[in-house]
Amino acid sequence: MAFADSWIVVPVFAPLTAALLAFLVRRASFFISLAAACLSLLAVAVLVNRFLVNGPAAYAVGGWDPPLGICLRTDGPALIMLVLTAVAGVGISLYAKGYFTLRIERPSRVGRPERQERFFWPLWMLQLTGLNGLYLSGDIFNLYVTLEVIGVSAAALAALSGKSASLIAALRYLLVSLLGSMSYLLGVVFVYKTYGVLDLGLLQAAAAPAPGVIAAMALMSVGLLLKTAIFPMHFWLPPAHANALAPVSAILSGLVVKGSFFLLFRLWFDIFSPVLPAAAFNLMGSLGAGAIIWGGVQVLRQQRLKLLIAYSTVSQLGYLVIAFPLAFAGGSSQAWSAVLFMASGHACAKIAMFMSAGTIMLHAGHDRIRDLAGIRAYLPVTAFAYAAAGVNLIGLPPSGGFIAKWMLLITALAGHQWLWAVVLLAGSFLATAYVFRVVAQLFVIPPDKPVITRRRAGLLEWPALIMALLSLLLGLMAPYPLRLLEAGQIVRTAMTMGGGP
Amino acid sequence: MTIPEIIGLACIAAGIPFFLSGTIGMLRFPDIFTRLHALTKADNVGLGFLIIGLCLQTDDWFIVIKLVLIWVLVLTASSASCHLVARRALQKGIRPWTRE
Amino acid sequence: MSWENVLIVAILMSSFLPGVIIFMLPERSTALRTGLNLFGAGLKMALVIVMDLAIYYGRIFQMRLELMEGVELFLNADPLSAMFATLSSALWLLTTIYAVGYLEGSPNRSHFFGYFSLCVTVTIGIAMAGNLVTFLLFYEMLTLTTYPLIIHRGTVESLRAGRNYLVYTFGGGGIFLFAVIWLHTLAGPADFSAAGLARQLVESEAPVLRCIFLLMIAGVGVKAALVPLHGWLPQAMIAPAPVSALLHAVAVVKAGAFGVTRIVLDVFGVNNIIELGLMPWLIAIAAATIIWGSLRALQQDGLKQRLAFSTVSQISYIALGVSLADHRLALIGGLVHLIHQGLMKITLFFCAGNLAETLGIHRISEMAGVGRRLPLTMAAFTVGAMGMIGIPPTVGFISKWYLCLGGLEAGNQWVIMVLIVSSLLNGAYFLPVIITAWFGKQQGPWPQERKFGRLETHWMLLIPPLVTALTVIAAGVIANAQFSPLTWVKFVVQDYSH
Amino acid sequence: MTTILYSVTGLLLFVFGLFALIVCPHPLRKILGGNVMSAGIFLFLVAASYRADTGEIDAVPQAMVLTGIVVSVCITAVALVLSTRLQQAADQGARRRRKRRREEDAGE
Amino acid sequence: MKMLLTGFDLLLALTLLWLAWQLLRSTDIFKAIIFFICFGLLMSLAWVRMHAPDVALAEAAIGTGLTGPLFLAALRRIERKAGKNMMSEPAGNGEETGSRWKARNREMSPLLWTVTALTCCLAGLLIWTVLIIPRPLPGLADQVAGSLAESGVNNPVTAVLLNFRGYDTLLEVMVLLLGAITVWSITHAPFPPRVPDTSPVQKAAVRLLLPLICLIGGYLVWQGAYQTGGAFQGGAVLSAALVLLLISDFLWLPGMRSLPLRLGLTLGPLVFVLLAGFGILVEKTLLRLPVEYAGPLLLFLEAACGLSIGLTLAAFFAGGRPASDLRETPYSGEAKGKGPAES
Repeated sequence: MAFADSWIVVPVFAPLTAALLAFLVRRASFFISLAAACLSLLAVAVLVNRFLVNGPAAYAVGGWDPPLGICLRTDGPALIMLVLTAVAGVGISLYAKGYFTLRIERPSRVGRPERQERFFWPLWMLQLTGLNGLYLSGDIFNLYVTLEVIGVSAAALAALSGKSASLIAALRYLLVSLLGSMSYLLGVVFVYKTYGVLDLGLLQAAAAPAPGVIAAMALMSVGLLLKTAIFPMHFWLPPAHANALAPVSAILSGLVVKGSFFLLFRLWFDIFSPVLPAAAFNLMGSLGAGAIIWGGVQVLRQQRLKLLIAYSTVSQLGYLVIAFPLAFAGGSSQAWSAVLFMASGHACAKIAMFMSAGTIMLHAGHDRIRDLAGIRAYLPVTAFAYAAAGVNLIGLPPSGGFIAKWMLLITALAGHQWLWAVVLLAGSFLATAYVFRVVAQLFVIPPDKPVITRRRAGLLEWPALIMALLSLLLGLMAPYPLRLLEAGQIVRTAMTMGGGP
Repeated sequence: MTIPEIIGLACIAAGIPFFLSGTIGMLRFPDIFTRLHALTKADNVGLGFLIIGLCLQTDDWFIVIKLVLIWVLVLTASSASCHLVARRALQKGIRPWTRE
Repeated sequence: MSWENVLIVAILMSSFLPGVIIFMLPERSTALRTGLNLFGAGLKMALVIVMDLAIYYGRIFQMRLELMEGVELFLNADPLSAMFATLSSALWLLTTIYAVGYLEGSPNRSHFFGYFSLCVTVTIGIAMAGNLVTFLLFYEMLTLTTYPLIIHRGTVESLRAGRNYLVYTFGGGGIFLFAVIWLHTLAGPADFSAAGLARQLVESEAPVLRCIFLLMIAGVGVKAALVPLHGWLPQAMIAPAPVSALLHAVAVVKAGAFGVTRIVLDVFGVNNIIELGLMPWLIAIAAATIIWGSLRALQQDGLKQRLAFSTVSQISYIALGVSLADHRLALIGGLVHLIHQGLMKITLFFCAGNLAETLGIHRISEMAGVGRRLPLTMAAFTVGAMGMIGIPPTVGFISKWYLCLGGLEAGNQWVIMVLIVSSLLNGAYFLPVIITAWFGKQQGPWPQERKFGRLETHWMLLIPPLVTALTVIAAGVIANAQFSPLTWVKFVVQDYSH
Repeated sequence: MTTILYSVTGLLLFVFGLFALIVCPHPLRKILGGNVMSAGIFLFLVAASYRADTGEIDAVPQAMVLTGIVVSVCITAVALVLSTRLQQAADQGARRRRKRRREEDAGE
Repeated sequence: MKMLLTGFDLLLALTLLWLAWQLLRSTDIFKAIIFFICFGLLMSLAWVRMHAPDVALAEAAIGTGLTGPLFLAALRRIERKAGKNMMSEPAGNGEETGSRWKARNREMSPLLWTVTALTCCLAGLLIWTVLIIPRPLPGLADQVAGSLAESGVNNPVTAVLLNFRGYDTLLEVMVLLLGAITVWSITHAPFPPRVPDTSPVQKAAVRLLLPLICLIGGYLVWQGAYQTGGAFQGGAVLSAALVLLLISDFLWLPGMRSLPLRLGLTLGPLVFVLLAGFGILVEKTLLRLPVEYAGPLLLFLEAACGLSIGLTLAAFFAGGRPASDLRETPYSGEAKGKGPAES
């Protein structure tokens, strides 16, 4: 194993060590975390071009080959999610620094912002470790442990704000994620009982229809759906995301939800796709449709900005799940790119939206949508970031969301699945309604409102704008990530067994 | 079945009635103090017999030392906790049962 | 990257970059902002004229950007797109001058002019779109850039008008997207070409194609203000005058009409549509819109509302011309009306803006005797109105003349009846305005009179309408000259005559 | 025989814990249910790999169970501290509200 | 003999299920916790029956030895604040979540019926699936036995835990540290303001037992390499010693400085990460230990992990961060010495 092979380990170990050091050395915690985020971004870049050169790689940790040891794998989809997490990681870290410095200058309760910042950095770094670990890992039980790391740190981050509403939401979130991991673990036990093997590659090779597998897949899917808050099991998401601190809700909505969804998608399409009946895919599709419609309607009823964005997450997650029946009917490579494109586009847009919502909260002191008129006067960059992110959510042309919706609609119409196509369209109409409802308030400056001179909020506004423009940029240079996926697609079929050293 | 093993089995058998009496005492006695009394006394003696029986059955000295250590620890732990429970009961104002 | 590619990108960038820079400018730097605007407009005008000459002599201008494996962003300057591009860049130059004068002293101007230039970039993009996907991309971006302009005033009515505008345009956009993707799955990625769809596809999938065509017309019809979908146009009159001038003469409505032309001529191909039996549908819709627009215009007392409804009916002349595309003369009439209607309508809106800005007049009943107070503006208004009615020396007469010839050639009495009735209706709702303006007696003082020294109004508000009024007459008189709109349209129609 | 017996017991424990987690309102009892659930799953896991005939033990499930026990103790601890803090915050809220109401009465 | 064992299994299984059912039905939370502790002890008995001594020790030490006191401490803290009744309805800020915490009476509302029906059919389905699964495939036992020699330890469970699946254990130790950080981030350690007079017997017992418990903990950690034992079980026993300290209210405990505590907490993961780095430097693969030094290295790792696990579990019992944690904040001067006021 050449030394250069070890780059695959850096995305997990850099944030891990940063978490330890940030917990120990309190004053330098921001710089340690930023360094770790940039280092993992660099590592992911190295991994991407190594992937383009010689295809998916496998790395047996501790030198033991998969049936016994655990091996880390990089293939197309995993790399896209890693790039997304790394980029979002740097963005959120910068925003969080600006957010906390402003909060500490004007604390609402003495001593609380210091506590929040003190514990934000180690928890955020552990969250990154969990996410990168999940995308890289190739072992089912190891995925369970990473899910736990993500779940507990997400609940801890949600409880950081200290209000009693966020504590209730965090406790409910923790119990729901406990329930989800338990049912996932029971699924792992069923898989181990029927196949006797834990490694994903070996499972994919041995995937033969057996009664145990159906039970395992059902349990795992229910667990992961619970953690991804898909329609019927989404009750815990809005309070948790709305009452958390702004950088925390950006992390929860943008990255945490995507982690468990990615695992769900990998199980359904990469490992157990030959085993699953068509009815299961249509069931998932109906869940997604329910999420889009119900979430969209709920969003229109919200009066608070952060609750609105949280409910829009519930609705947008429906898009990710509705792609299951489409992929099953049409070619699955098209669905891979559509879903992951939608996921990364949505993640950037949602992070930008929550960041701008946080900035607005800090400046206006409240987030009631009705009295947000004329924010553009003194927060022009934030208002524009929110609008650009909204464009991506609706799926208007320049954005990544448009490309993803285009691919979904193409597979739907090619496969003559009218129902899903109509739901997709209805979803984008609902999205238009709730995005422009807020944009109209932000952009219109009532004649009598005085134009206040610009306030100094550098670190708060620019990360939001960068993330929003990223989601738009995804639309323009779509071929590059797609080629990454195609490369993964072709080479995976030729991947050797176990991929040992 | 060698001689020590037979004697060991006999000792274990001898320990069982003590455990039984401890449990019956715990169920039948009227108040907390008498129950504590029954439990700590009977179980410790029963445990002693049990430990002796087990020691006889093994030939590895290290295990014998560990068994005796277990017995000493259980003795200290149960007596200390019995005292603490009784003390807390008195603080909470539970008066011992008197036959009137 | 030959100089042709550079030219196309330069045309787009010449208004995009100033727009982005203007966003960054603080409010007080008006001189820099106006300079940037005018420089951008002038540069774009020059580049477009250079492109027209090159196209006239047969050069090809193309630019491709690969979006996905089956889909690419394709900019292609064929004669039809050059025509629309020239019209929009010329009128944008004039409207910028007018807007600078109109918005003097009002707040949030860098925000306004930023979106103003973005809007024209998108219109040029629509003009030069080479395939259906690019057209769709720019079509939906047009809504994004025009929405802030409509709600610029910030009043409650402008918010309601904006919401209404969004409902209509995003509804249409969604349907158009659905139809485009459906066609994409059937016919695969196809650029605009005169031949249109493959013959065997039309036979095999006739019912589906009919459905797709109707959906597409509905999607594009929202912006082209065809009858059932025109509700947003009158309400969007709340926006400031330069916005309604640009939107209703050049950008939004023309994009819709241009979309109808592209779909009929380049996507489906004229023969396929006739074979599918969809022509009568298109004619019926166009005729209904013409009549309905004129009737509604009669009832309006607000000057800008009346002009809006007259736009609704005038745009359908283009749709009428295109629906008779198998007869060369009718097609020429339809396409040339695309330019003529732009010139006439923008003159009328400039004059309406002048009346509102200098005298605070919004209703026709208040216009009695305004001719004496604003002689030059009312002269331009009269020339525009004459053009609308179709009186000989103006361009309006030429396009109606060719439309009638086309109708006769097609032997379709319906079309001729519609043209005659609509001309009469045009006269019915324009002439009273002119009469009250010139011969009516002024009752009481003007609502908010503003003095501008010796000229009747601010010079920047006066020059654009006069220039456009002169072009209305000039293009009418020297219609057969080397570079008049009519000859250019004949050059365009050569590709489609077979 | 023992494998089936313990597997069935494990699954029943899982279902009991699930029922408790969903139904009981008190957070402490929910966390108890969670622990019972995890105990059930681990019982089922080790029962799955128990070789009655050969008697040799398969170490991997046992390592998994060890990791599982440690993780579930960590989640239990976090959940307990969270519910304690929740109760404390609720009391502070109630006390503040009572004080404000007392000030209003004093104010009139 | 076989009949006796199956009889014992049946009895054990039934008692486990009965205890779990009591756990649900009992009205008083305290009784439920006591049932849970008995349930844990019987579970460790079941593990012994399944030839899994490591797991039995872990279940006894962590599963009941520590979780029981955690629940009892949490119950005391909740009841001390909310008066004697069950969790009083927190006068939440009007949100609908507040009312759901109220203890609903036990009558079987229709919702309850549906939930019970669903769980019963779920149980039926699962058991039916288990019954029809054919002969289970052989697990990874032979691979483990095959490469046990190079793993440096001869207890297969520790070999799997620390060497073959070392990455799992690293993440798991991180989860423990994450738990500790979360507990610290939520609130201050709620030491009771006035020190209750602990009885002399307790002080004497603690002073006597403490060194012995530490010795046994160390022995367990050391023994892990050969027979049952290891970092987790040893760490749990160590935490028992610390919990005894916390209970008997030694005056110097609330004033503990936070830096040594933090160092202790992060010791285990730090050593693990260093070992991983060492693996990359020497053997060019993460976490790969040179075969000849594997034994001592693993022992050193186990000792470090044992210590930090002990401290983490004690931090769980303490239920919050030490008072001095945020005191060294440089730039919020007025935050000095405010203690739990803000929490």
